[in-house]
Amino acid sequence: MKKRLSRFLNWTILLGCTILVCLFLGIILFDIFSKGMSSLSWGFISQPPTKGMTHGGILPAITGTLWLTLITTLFAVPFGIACAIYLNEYARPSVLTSMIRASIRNLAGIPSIIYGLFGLALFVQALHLGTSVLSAGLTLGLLSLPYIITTTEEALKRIPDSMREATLALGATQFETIKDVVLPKALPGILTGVILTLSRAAGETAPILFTGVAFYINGSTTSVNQEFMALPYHLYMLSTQHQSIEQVRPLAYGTAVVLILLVFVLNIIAFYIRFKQRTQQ
Amino acid sequence: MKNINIDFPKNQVTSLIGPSGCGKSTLLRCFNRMHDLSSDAKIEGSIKLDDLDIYDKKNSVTEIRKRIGMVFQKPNPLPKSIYENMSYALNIHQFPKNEIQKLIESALKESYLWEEVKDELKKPAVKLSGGQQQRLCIARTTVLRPEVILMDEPCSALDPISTRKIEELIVSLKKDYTIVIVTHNMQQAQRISDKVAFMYLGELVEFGNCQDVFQNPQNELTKNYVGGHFG
Amino acid sequence: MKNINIDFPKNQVTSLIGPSGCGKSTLLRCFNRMHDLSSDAKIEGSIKLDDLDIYDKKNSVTEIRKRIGMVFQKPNPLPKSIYENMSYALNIHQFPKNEIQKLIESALKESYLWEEVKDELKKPAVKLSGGQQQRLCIARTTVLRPEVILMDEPCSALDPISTRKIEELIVSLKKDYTIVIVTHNMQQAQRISDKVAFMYLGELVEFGNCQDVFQNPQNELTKNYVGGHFG
Amino acid sequence: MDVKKRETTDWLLKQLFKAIGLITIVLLGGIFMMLIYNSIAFFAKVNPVDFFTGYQWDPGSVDGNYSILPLLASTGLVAAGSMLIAVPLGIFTAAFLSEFAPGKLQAVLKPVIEMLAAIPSVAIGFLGIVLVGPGIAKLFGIQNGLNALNGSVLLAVMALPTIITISEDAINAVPKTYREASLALGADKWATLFQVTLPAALPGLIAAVMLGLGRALGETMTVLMATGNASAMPGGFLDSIRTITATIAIEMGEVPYQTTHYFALFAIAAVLFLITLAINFLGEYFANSLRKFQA
Amino acid sequence: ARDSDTIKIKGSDTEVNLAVQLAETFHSDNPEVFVSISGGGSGLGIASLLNGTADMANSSRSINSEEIVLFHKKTITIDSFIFAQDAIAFVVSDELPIDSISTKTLALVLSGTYKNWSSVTSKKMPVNIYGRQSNSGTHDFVKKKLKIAFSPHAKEMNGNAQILEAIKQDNSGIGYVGAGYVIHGGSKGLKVLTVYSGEDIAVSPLNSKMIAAGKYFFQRPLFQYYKSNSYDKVKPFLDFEKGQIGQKIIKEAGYYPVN
Ligand SMILES: Nc1ncnc2c1ncn2[C@@H]1O[C@H](COP(=O)(O)OP(=O)(O)OP(=O)(O)O)[C@@H](O)[C@H]1O
Ligand SMILES: Nc1ncnc2c1ncn2[C@@H]1O[C@H](COP(=O)(O)OP(=O)(O)OP(=O)(O)O)[C@@H](O)[C@H]1O
Ligand SMILES: [Mg+2]
Ligand SMILES: [Mg+2]
Ligand SMILES: O=P([O-])([O-])[O-]
Repeated sequence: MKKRLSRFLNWTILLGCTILVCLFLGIILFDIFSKGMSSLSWGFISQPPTKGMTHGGILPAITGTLWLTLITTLFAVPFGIACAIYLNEYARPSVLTSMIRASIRNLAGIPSIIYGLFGLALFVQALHLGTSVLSAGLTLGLLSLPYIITTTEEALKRIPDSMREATLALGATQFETIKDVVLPKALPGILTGVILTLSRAAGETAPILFTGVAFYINGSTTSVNQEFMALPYHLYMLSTQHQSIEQVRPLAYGTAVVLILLVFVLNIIAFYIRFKQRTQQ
Repeated sequence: MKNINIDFPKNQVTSLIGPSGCGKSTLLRCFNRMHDLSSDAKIEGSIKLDDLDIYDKKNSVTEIRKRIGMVFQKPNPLPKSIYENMSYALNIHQFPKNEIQKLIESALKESYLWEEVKDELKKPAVKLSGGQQQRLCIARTTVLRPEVILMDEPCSALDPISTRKIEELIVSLKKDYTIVIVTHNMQQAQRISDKVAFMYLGELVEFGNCQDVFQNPQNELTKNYVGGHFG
Repeated sequence: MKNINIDFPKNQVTSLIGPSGCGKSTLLRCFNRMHDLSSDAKIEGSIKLDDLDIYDKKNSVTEIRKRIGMVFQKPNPLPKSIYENMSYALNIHQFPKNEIQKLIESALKESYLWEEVKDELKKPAVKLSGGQQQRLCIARTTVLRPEVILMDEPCSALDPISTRKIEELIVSLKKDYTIVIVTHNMQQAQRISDKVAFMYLGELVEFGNCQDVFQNPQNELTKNYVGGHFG
Repeated sequence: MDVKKRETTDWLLKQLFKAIGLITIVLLGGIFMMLIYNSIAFFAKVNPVDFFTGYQWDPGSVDGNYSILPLLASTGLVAAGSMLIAVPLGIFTAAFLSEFAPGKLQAVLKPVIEMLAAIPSVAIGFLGIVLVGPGIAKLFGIQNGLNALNGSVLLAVMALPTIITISEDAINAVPKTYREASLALGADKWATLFQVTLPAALPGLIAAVMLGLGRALGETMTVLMATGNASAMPGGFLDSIRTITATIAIEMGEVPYQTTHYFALFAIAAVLFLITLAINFLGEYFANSLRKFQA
Repeated sequence: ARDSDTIKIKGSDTEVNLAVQLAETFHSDNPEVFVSISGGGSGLGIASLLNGTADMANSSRSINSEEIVLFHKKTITIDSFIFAQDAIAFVVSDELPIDSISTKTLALVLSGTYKNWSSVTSKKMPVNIYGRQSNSGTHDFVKKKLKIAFSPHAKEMNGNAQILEAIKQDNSGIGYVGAGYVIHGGSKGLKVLTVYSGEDIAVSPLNSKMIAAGKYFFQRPLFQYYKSNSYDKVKPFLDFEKGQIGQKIIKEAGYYPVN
């Protein structure tokens, strides 16, 4: 009897915890979508804000976030992949290699606000890039680097050595082997990691606070040394700094919906690529 | 590995046999410097192709690998089409574009694969059967006209019919190439090879004509092994 | 698995032998419903302990497992101290606290382990040697006073000396328990068992007294197997 | 001839890849140096003893009170609170996922957890303002829900995916033989889970908690938006608090560069950096000891 | 828009929403000139000017001596422009039985000396202070005007509007915001305190006449600082602010024109 009771309790605790975790996601999505869908319209995503940002849409914030993500990609992806290639294809176990790996692990654990400080000190001040979408994109690029390296290396590890031997034995150099065999074969895995990383970067706020995000700009960002608006910062601003918080609350919800949808779409693309790859093998 | 001294005679098939883990694959991979990739291996002694020292830093490893082809235990076609599998090395080594088509055709014919694939050269190579894949891997090697072909248990992943085909292929190739093959299959070694080398614990125990080694082994270990008592 | 009908006689050792993959482990694990864990296995027929149907849903699986102990191929002490390994099951089955110490001591003595470990009961069990670990696993099972002990190749991971000790232990245990043991080692089966069951491809081929099965097998398959011709 | 060229290219690219690999060390070193350099500038002006023992962070005051203690206490409080919520939830969910959930349910639950991980921190902070904070205020009958408890709840949600994923890996890594041993002794699956599997997975679970904790300590936007940012020494979960990250986010925007206050922000960032570094190393250490014990 | 066509304005949170409205209308009149605006606080604006990351700094306080030294060191000369006036409003919940407050009492409340409203009113409730970050111009201004240090228990909100939101819910809270926020935040649930200093009558920050006469204790100019050598770039915008349309926007936003 006592045993049955404790068994029942155990079961409820475990199941309860799991349900609670799912409930968190449910509540978050329900609250944001139920209150935000109504402000979503074509105009909302295709127009700039008007009347002191109490009306109109969030176009500059969307284009700003896209700019930012593009710069992050252009910077972090080649460097990240190159570093992963070095670690997986060239590096022998050595003090240096283990130092690189330790660095990567620690970089991944550094709070994002510290990347913001570093971006401020390096890109804005030292390199005189000013507060701009370039500075902010590079800062996010640094932040993304360790994640891209780790996921890429994992994708490379899954390529069997027999693939590499095939071309090497034909007299291809190691770089030719990487370029012609390893990378194409690892591409879906690399892509999944890159997209997931970018979806995180697109949602980051702290690192762009001091490196170039603006409260408001006329029109959309069109060059890399301009400041920019970004979806996450826009949401932050609308919910804490705008002078009529109450009035713009629907806009804040709408912005949250757009931000979450953007991130989810990226995630779903990544899941799809991963799923495709698994079913093919 | 130590104390290994073998001369692989031209245009003959030499089999390397020995119990698992005795270093056959390791030795074979020394011949085309496949170990450059992985390890912190210590290299002593020399391996020579004609008069070229394979481990001389001055000599290009890609050039050596072009002259010494290798076929692996598991067929490992590239994840590309059949045609691209064949043309890959030719492009890398910058063979004239207009000859490529012809070279591929003759190599595939040599491997008795042409008839089976000529209509579907664009098909991904992984769609082929295991035996076909292995013959493709051999053709991919011979298309470069190497001097030596190394084979590491090329039939161990294949069914008996495919194995038979590959064996015939090996015998027919030996007029043009020097072949070194690792095998666990004593019958196979007897069927195809001219010379046999028996290895044990990283050392060369016996080397001689196929007949001699099997019918009349000099060494006690060899006798036990070919007689099937261990391994 | 099909067509299996065996009566395991009380206080005797029965060996299950047969080539790898024939289903010995599978059968053994049926006896204490270890398959409940993993699979979508289909169960037909019945297994009875005395008159209790093991696969009857009414009967508690934990109770059955308490009455039918099991020892595995690789010693698998829990990652706890020696003492905790012994007391774990006693606590679970709510043996009176004041008896636990005594039970553990007598079970360890029974397994000839007491002398070796009595001063270091707090030591992690994984620090013991392989043979000691396996004897600990047996003691851990006998401490519950089960009726049957199942053993799946209990010596295959051990050195000859430890094996010898375990064999002696098994023989000495049979006066109190019914023992079913899977083994690949014919000599071992002959040394320790009263009855032998030979399985092949999931079926029971022959079952009889140890002497009979080894000296005078009825079935052709059994003859080949015990004669060492395959497996 | 051409071979030479190909091999030179190969060699050059190898050096290039290696150089890029070295960048990661340079990057970590650079971040470290930046923090240290600016912190030294700070400690040249402010006595380190005051920094670590004072009880007030009030850079605006005439003599400038720079004490990290209230910020540290706030950071610790909110992170500890989040772990109190997230650790049991996360570990039990992981246990359910790996030990009891049928394959199909797992296929549903895993994406749920990944989705939870994907939600941007501002969105969570936003919900802290509009949903969780007011809810807490109502529940406890207080005037304003922007306090440590609010932050802890939100941070728990953010740390959960990390804790669940890594705990699940740790539980899966426990050898099956342990479970068999326990089951064969007549233990039911609950006793096996709580007395054998989870204890055996402990190093991995600790690593999971460490990484979750690192996440909670380093999170900025959520705490900035949802905890009220009062710089007094916190007295409990219903007090408003101000973490190190929030302080940097608020004040870095407002300080003139190269002033004491500016350097002070780098000094607290350096402390945060060292804490997260230590936690990463601890997590790594426990993860490694798990690997060792598997071998 | 290229960088050279964009006027970068940074600084005061008090002014940021006003600046957004000005920029919006300005841009529709002068489509070839773009304006980019960031808040963050007065200090950030001035620092950005120093670092060359802004063309113009909004500031709700005058530049301090420390900053003047920094500009001097970098040999940057700057000019200032006062484009509007602000009156800092002290706000409480409308459930609190208090309508006006003296500067003396205010100093005691904000410095944390009075921990309970019972010292001031009939209600017995703890005082909850909602203020701004330590380096905001508004924070700085109030502190200097009252000659106090703020209570460390004061919550530091991320912007003026968040202070109002909090006080609407908290019937024992008190906070301070720029005048523009009071009319825009809506007065539901809120009360703006009138303030008297010394023997005078209590003055409301919403009383434009008294402000014009300079009678409100917490009224202050809103500055815009710019580098002298970028005057040509910012001139069109400054002219626009000075002009009729600009002053109208400023008035509508709840601030006061410069006399
Ligand atoms: N002389 C040696 N010294 C050190 N290690 C050796 C030596 N010879 C072989 N080895 C090691 O032994 C292992 C087995 O070698 P190898 O793969 O060459 O064996 P094999 O004969 O090909 O076995 P199989 O028939 O199973 O393929 C390798 O890991 C290799 O590093
Ligand atoms: N009758 C059967 N029907 C279906 N599958 C079976 C049957 N018998 C055995 N198997 C499968 O065959 C595999 C090998 O079985 P088992 O482990 O019992 O063999 P074994 O005799 O113990 O081998 P070993 O001696 O190597 O331990 C198992 O995966 C089991 O699922
Ligand atoms: Mg081999
Ligand atoms: Mg078995
Ligand atoms: O935002 P401020 O006007 O207070 O600096």
